[in-house]
Amino acid sequence: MNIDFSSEELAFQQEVQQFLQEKLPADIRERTLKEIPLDKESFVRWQKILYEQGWAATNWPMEYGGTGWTPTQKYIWANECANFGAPDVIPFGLKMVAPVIFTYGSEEQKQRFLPDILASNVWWCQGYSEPNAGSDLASLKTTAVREGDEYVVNGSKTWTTLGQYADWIFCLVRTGGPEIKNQAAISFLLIEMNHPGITVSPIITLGGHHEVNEVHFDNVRVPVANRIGEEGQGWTYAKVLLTHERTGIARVATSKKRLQTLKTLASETCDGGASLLENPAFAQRLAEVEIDLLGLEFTELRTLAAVSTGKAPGPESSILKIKGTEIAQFIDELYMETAGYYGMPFVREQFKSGFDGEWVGPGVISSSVPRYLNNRKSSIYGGSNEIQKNIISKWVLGL
Amino acid sequence: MNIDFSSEELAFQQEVQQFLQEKLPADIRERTLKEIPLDKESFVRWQKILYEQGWAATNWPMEYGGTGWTPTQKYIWANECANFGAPDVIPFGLKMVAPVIFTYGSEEQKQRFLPDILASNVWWCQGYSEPNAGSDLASLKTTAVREGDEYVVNGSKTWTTLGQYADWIFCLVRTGGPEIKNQAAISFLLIEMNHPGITVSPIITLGGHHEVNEVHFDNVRVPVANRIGEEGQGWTYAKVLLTHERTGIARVATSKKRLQTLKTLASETCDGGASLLENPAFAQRLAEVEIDLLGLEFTELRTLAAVSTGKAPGPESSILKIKGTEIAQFIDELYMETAGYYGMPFVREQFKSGFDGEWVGPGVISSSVPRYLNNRKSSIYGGSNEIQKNIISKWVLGL
Amino acid sequence: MDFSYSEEQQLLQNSVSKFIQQDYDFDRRCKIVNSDIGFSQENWQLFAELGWLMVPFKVEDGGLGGFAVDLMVVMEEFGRGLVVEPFLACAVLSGGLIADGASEAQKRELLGLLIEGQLQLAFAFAEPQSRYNLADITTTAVLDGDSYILNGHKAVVLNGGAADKLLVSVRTSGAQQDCDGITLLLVDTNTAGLHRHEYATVDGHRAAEIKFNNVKVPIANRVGGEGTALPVIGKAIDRATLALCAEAVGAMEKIYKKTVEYTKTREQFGVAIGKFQALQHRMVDMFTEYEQARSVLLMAALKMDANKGVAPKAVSAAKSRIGKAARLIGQEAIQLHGGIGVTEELDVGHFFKRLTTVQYIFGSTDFHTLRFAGH
Amino acid sequence: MDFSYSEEQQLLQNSVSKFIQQDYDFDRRCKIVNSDIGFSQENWQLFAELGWLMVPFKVEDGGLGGFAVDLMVVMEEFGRGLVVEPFLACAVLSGGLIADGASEAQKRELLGLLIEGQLQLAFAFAEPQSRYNLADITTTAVLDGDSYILNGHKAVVLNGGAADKLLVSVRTSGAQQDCDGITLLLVDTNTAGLHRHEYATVDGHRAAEIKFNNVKVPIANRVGGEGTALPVIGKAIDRATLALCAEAVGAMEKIYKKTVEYTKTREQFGVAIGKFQALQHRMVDMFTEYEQARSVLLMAALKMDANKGVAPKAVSAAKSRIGKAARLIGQEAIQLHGGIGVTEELDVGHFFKRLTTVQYIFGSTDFHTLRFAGH
Repeated sequence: MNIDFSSEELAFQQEVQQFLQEKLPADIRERTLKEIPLDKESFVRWQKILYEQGWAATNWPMEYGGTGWTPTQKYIWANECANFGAPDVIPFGLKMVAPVIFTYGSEEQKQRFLPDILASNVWWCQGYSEPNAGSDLASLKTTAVREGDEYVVNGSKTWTTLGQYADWIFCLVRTGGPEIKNQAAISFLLIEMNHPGITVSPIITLGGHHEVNEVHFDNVRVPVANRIGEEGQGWTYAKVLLTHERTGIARVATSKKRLQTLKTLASETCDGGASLLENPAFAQRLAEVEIDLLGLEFTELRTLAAVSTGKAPGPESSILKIKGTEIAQFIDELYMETAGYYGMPFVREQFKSGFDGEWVGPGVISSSVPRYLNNRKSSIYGGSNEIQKNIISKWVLGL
Repeated sequence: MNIDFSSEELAFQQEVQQFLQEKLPADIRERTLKEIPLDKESFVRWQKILYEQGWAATNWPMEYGGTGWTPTQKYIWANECANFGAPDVIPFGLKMVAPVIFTYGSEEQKQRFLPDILASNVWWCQGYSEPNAGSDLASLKTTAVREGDEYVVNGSKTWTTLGQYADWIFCLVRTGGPEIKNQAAISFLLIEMNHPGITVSPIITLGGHHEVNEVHFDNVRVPVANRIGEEGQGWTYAKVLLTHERTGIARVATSKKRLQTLKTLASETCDGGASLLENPAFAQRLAEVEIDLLGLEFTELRTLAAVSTGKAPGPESSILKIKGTEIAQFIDELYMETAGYYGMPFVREQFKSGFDGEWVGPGVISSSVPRYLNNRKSSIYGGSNEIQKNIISKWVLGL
Repeated sequence: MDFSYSEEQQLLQNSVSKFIQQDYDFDRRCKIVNSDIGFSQENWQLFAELGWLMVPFKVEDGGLGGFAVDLMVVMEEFGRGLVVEPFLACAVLSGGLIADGASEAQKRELLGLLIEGQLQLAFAFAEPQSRYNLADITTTAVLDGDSYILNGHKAVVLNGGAADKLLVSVRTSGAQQDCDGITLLLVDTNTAGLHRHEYATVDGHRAAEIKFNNVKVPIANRVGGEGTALPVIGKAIDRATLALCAEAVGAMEKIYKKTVEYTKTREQFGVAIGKFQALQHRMVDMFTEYEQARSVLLMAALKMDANKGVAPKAVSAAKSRIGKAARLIGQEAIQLHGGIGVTEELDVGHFFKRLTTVQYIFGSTDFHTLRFAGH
Repeated sequence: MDFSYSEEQQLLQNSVSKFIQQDYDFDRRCKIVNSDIGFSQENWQLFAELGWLMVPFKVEDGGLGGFAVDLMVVMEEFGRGLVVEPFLACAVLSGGLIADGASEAQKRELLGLLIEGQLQLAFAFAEPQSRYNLADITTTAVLDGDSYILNGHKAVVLNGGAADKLLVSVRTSGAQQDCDGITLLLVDTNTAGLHRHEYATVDGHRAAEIKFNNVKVPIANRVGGEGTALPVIGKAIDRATLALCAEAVGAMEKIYKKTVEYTKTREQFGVAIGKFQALQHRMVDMFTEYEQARSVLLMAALKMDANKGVAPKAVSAAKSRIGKAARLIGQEAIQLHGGIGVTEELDVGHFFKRLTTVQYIFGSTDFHTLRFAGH
């Protein structure tokens, strides 16, 4: 048992640092560190830089252009990215649909879709949740009725993150009638967004962000060739993917970086006669979350280590989601505590790129309340924390 | 709306103070303030003093010898008792069986039982819970089969507090067969403890205390005249009593006094360069529980005020049980924090009356861990806090 | 001891409650929030006509009596409706400062107009570096003949954009955090050298950054003595804090009840989610937090009235406890509503926003917990 | 990075685990706890024979290597069995002090005997007034010829009753809380003027109050230099703290699993209580706390080995986090067991007792949280 990096790993760390130093655009870095949402152009620009480096797909096998990194290399990568202020890649193509395609797709589908995902030529979004379905994914109502070589799709998807930019959407749709058992009636379809029957309507969240959308399908005709794998197996594919996705969700590296930023801010914030960082009540809360994050980091490393010895991440990895979101949300609260009155101003203009007016409040702090509000979603989306607890209760504790 | 005492109330407060000053025995006071369990003799001695003063039954109507006090008077009484270190009266006779007797008992039963309860001539205990029944009171199995003018009682009761001292026990027993709906088969019986078919076996709790017992009934013959009210109505009587009892359970006055003691102790406890009371982490926890207790005090006062305008305390008074036990248990933890290493010694001898050896640790502090352990029961007994939440959920929130 | 409302209080409550229910539904509130000035002048006039603007003031100042319990009655209802009209910033906070600190002449000039709804005031006390320390003041006022010359920057001034006049806490002597040397000045917002940058706050209210660049204020505009304003300021802030607490209690009652109702209708896996015991117990916790919060509010209001308006420890107890309750109830309401809870579309999210900001206005929960503890 | 046990660690774990399962069931433990000396001499000999007493020591001191991870392996198993033999107080804490602070001659004299199970040691550091401040020492040692004369009172000395020799932290110079001036002396427990009052602790262990009344200690019995013992003491306490954390993690694994199993069989209202969702989610929280606690333990053990035995911040992180987990898991285990949980009869209550005391030994949760924060 040890936590030392090998000399190869240390060399890799240096390579990563050098790359980020040289290639990460300053404007993207600044917005990321200030926790201001990026626009599409910035995301694409950064992903193309990663593509050129060969580092776009850290979770793909090498045969499709992935990095083939070890868990330790991924750990190093995530930490350095957070430290330098490199944004996370948009996961819908690279991390969500691609694994389904390279695991369950046909040879033709792989060749057709994977290169554009890798090169960030195509923006994907996710069509799982439906209005009123909440965490009960299997109850979905969007139908795909087969007519010859096409499916005719009708229904609505919701909470579609950044769907306003998307070229393609991957969807779970109902291909079987009511006579078929719920989950066996579900198929996995890839649908091009430029179809006239598709409309995207924005959902504005509490922090004032337009991040999520409703996507409506009105007699959208989709070639059968765009179905992944077999009809009626969509739920199986999606579930595998959901477990797969659970590790990144802890966002340990990001939370570590945010805590570090927070400490600097608190040390510069006056609180009575000393700095806020010296306020023992604040220091205690900060220490508690820092320690909990240390624990989470090692919980994630233990999971990764188990995965690297060939085990699939088990349902116990649900705690990564639970603790990861709890910690991130708690850090949001410490930001608000640090901001005091300046957490409240809600000045949308100053988050637009190119804003050159007078900034209200000191930098990253001044949007701490909107960010807190917006981040409440993280314990609701992606299988709410309550659903995660049900999973652990049933599959780990056997209750 | 106001919180001032009237001049009559202020005069009453003085009367109470003077009484406690003059009549509370010093040894009882000392043990109570040190939170060392009293023996039977001390309880009886104190209750007889109260009886002579006419203040034994603060919750009885005046016609039976009760004080007839207003809620404010009871509030004053409870606070002054806690301040002076007067112990709570043992509730089983005065507060638990007596209200059932004077509400539902016959004239003959009232005359037979109430005077001895009032004068503390007879020690009562409670026979509700049964082994393995937990909070599911209605599932009880102790049977009372009618034979002529007697019931023949068989079964076991458990968690019978201070049953080792008792002359009488009041019991819920099953008088109906399995054909009768569960709760309609239950009757309320008074049983003398000196019957040869009764055995009492001690249950030692985690703090090392012998407070609770199991009581076994082996063909115990009980005159039908000892049944309260009608056969099959016992559950109804008990339930009324349970709601009635919920207010005292908050133990606000005791917790206030304990917090005050704790502050003194913490101010005398060295912590680094200053006192523990000046340690901001400790001060913050202390302040939080003190504030929560202020809230509980007013929640109780609001409930009492509603009762005094003729309303029965509703199911929302369940929060008095929940918060009251949570706060008391949290105070136990602050005592442990203050005690440091001295919370751990478990020296039974030094709690016996007449102990004159060398005391380990500083006074009340030195038994803080055993007390914490023992007090965990308070959120389990008397309808566990989970049951209280079910009650609020169903009857207040309508879920 | 008596916990019942007087007949007058009952009438007041009915009157505000009727307004909230009939004239302040969520859609109307949204329109008001998105309007140019961010509140309704018409409503403000109505508040004046119905006598609500008299509530914070003593009878001798033209008010209703100025009892904390009366104020609580109004603010609880305003909380239930998420009212954005600047009752707190203008009438309670700024009005309170004048009632407490101003000369009879100033009172006559200002309070009548305020109570008639003809004068908008704001109190500029916070600065970019001050956090919750009311004495941390770098805005200076230097006497020059019979005027003060003001320079400095006041941050997040509630109602600062709409205000006709500002009350400004300035330093006339002493070092940055000294308790002495703080003076209160009344400044017309159209005075030369005064710059305002108004913006929306996240909870649907408005605030402004206000900068003073050699702003000239006649000495006659001083409210109270020179250098001795801090106690008056502290008292006014405490009173406003209590009012804010009452607003929060009203809002949390609404949101916990809405959550309970929502879970009775919302189905997942074929069952109303209110049937899930894990959620039931969490809603019981919300209910319990609400009841405890309301109890501490009552305690503080009664103490304030009993102590002639001064009850800093009780106010800090209330702010601390209510902040804790607002946090739990707000977060749980959103979590139990699920996705719909984090959208702008539903009113619950807007209650959540206000229940978030109230945790930080006039001192955070931690700040007041430690203040209660005497630290 | 590698999280797997080496073959030796695996063997060690199997060996301790087999002992716990076969020879240390709850009934036997109760008998041992209630015996005269409060632990089993026979078991102690077995620990020696199986080489477990070598675990805390370096190879050059006759040990197995002295790695924190090895220590963790043993202590986690001891936690699962609630072992009361004084491995922690004697081998880890006192042995650690000698290994770190003593001369080669002293080591030769003492460590061999200790590892063979022939010597019981205890470390007397706390005093009635000291709380968790290791430098707060009023017990004095004054040099008189070639002896020190000791006077003072050491509080709650773990294993103090059974110890043949005591290590005592004394003040040879400086004021009460000075970091300098602290010296470590080895004192035979049968020395004249040394008074012991042994008693049980609430968790089934033993401790003693020890008073020194002009106790004469030869200067040769000094461990390390005069006045410079604090760093050595700090290191030994940190190491013992880590071992205690590992014990707690073992105990909390056992108790959370027992609770889950209990709720599968215990019925209320006709259903196994493990089917109630409110309880399920609480048990998930227990599981999560356990996993997080174990992760922090691993982190601290690995850091300690990586940093040659010095990792105060990591140890405080572990103690803080594990204290929090021990509190929640212990309290919930009792609450979910209901009445039976608070009786002496059931093993769960005894795990709870130990999980309570570990929160306070070597510094409370708050103490270590603030120490981690650098306060």
